[in-house]
Amino acid sequence: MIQDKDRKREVIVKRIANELKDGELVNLGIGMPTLVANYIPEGIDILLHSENGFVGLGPSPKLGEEDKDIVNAGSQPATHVEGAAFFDSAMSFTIIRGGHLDVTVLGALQVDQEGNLANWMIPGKMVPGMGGAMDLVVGAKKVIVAMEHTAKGETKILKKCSLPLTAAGQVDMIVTEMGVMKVTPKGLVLTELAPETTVEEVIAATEAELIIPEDLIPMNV
Amino acid sequence: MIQDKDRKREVIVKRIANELKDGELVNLGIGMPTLVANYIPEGIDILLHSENGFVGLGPSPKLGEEDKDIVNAGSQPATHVEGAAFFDSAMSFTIIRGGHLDVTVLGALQVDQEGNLANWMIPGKMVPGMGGAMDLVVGAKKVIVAMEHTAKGETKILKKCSLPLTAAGQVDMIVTEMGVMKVTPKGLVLTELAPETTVEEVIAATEAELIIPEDLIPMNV
Amino acid sequence: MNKIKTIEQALDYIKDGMTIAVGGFLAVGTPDKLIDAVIAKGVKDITLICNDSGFPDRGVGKWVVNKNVKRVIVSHIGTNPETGRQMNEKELEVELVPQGTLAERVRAAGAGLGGILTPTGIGTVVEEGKQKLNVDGKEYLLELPLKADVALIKGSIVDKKGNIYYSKATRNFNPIMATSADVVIVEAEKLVEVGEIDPTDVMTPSIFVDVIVQ
Amino acid sequence: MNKIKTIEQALDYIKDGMTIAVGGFLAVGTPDKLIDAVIAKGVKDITLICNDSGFPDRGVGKWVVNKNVKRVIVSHIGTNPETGRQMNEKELEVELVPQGTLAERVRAAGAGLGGILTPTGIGTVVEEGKQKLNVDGKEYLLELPLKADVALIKGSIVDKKGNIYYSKATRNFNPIMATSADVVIVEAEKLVEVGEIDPTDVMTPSIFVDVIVQ
Repeated sequence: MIQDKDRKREVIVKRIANELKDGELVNLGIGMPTLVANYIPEGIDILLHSENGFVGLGPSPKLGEEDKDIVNAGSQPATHVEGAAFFDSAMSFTIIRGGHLDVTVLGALQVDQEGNLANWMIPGKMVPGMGGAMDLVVGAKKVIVAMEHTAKGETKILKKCSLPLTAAGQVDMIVTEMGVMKVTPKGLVLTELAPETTVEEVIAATEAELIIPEDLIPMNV
Repeated sequence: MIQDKDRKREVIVKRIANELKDGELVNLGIGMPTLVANYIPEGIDILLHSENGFVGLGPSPKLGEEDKDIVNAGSQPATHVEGAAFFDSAMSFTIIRGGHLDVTVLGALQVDQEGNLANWMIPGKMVPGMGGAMDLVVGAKKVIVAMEHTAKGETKILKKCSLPLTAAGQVDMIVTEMGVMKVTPKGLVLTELAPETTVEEVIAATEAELIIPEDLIPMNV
Repeated sequence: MNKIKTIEQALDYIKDGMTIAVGGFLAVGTPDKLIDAVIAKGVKDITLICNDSGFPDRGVGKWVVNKNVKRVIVSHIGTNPETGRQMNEKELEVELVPQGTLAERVRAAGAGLGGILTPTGIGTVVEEGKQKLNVDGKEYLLELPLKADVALIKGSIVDKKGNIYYSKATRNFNPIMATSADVVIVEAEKLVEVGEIDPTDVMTPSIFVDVIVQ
Repeated sequence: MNKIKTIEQALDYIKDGMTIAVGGFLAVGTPDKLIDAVIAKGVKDITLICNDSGFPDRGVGKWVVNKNVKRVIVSHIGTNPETGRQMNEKELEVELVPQGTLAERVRAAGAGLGGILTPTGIGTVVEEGKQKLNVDGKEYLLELPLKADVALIKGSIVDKKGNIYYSKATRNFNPIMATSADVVIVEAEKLVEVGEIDPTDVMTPSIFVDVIVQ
């Protein structure tokens, strides 16, 4: 079981980067998902979508080279790659909701074995709002959850989410520092096992019923 | 009663031109309505909307000065005025349907005293299609019908349209060579009388019940 | 990912019986070379989504004359007498859609909407067979998305990644059609290097475009 | 028709209790001078339609801090802790709307649509109190138009007739908000003569704009 915080993150985002295919349009949520951009394999040319209104999000600008009119969806200074395109919010969500976005990667508070996702509020506590998350999860062709397997020792992968949902039954894949899980019609399948991790550890850290297939393979990182 | 074809047209389009106010956005239908543009009073600055995707339609280009990328909604070579804006068809009808168009002027096969309009098909005969007419009539703040009062001796202003409707109850004003009629909650009111025309002639040429007010005035041409 | 193909290669995407959305408004902003190529290939039974059925010798009207279409979904057929003739002879199905409704139905397909409510068509034959909804005391028709298998688009300036700029009145239905189809083929009037179109001026982002022809 | 006014004159259009749509995304593309002027005037009980509630010291977030708003209709409040605090203390009503749904609801108001059907929010609290429709076997929420009394817009380049060009990522909700209000006030970063913006590059046609300030 990986213990180091940075190593956990690295395993998660590296695995997700390896999932992306040449030519895909990808939206990376705020926080850990953003880091996926740093691990895209060579030869794989993806385009990043930014909810606030463009495709072709580039790396952060150097200090002093910021353009006040280019920011990412988190309002941080950003750049665009060559061949980018800016547009309004209606077009931004036409792309998302209309099925033109290949992959969305986002964090979660909870996920469950039916592919339900909760990531936008904790009643009575934190209510940041859903932003574009509900549209992203409903609209993207592939929904990948990037998160640590547990929070404060509690599992985040449940039989049934208890927090208000972001969307019902839309998650395709969960990537944690313990492995890769896929939501299938039969249930949640552990398809890949993280380095330094045992199946028993994953099962112990998961409330959801995990299907362990015979062809379980090491995590592709 | 005006008999001359050209004089009829002139009276109709001149009267409609006098109806337009400074700063208004106006859509002129194909045919006679187009001629309204030639009679806009001095000092009145209107903007013309073209369904195919712009505001700021200008006069026809001189021979040899056509721009293949600028046509009007009838696919004829056109020009644009300074301060024009091109856009796509969704925006074109956002303007129309969303109540941003001040006036639409169009021809009719039939109009009735309830403000119903029929101008897009004659079953079994001519079916050009409605094009943008249904949206224009539903969306414009003021709907003005420009037409000759009769066709082949038959009235075009009826108690009830018999042809398939373009829209129900949307017409505000009918301008013919015999006068100006307004659709009101009480019925169809003859508000202005054309030159060389008597009230009796208008009534005789109209099937609809015409309300003749005491303050009937000469047509503003 | 090289999207630049020959017209012959592009035609591989176009099969008999497909629903094809075509940009342009009365043959302005229409991809003429693709129109001609479809005729040359002899594609049959197309369901055409377009603003209009063009003219007998211009735009998508040629498909009507050449019997490539079995059904047209358009707002206007008045400029192509052959469409009316075939309709009356029952050789061609014609679905007439108000132009603004057509734009919204195509856009809805592209935007993942299940439909839109429009006041246009209330009290007319357009409402036949459609669900009516009352919102805030006003009646609306529920109009459903119009999705296509392939969209044929004309771009004034296209970069090699597929970003499109439409000049003046050639834009019309092109950017909407480009969102609504599984495969989008753009005919470039002018093909330029990536980066030559200012990202702010792009009207159809490259991500919608699958094939570029010249 | 001279649309160019002083900010003071523009404020005459803004009254207590109005619904105001404001462009911008996390304070980028937001008309800052107009935001500040509304605070200086002390306008009260605003219902705000915006992508988000900004930051405490940037964008529409200042209205929250200064108690100009009684209700916000936004997709996100996470960057302005004061919004959350006032919501929890019941000092402020907050309606959270998914961002894509917000864009479509505002657009629907501008486009004269009675509503749109979206799959977003199905199976979540967003569906509470809303009509669900089944189209082709798939469930959708009927989402209704969001109309405003006034829209406050930021334009990168504005001509004296009111045509607007938005630079890069400042566009976001601005052009949609500009269609949705009875009165539209644009704050021009750069004001130019009519004709200086290429008609093909105009993003909000002048016909939507009532007042231009600098």
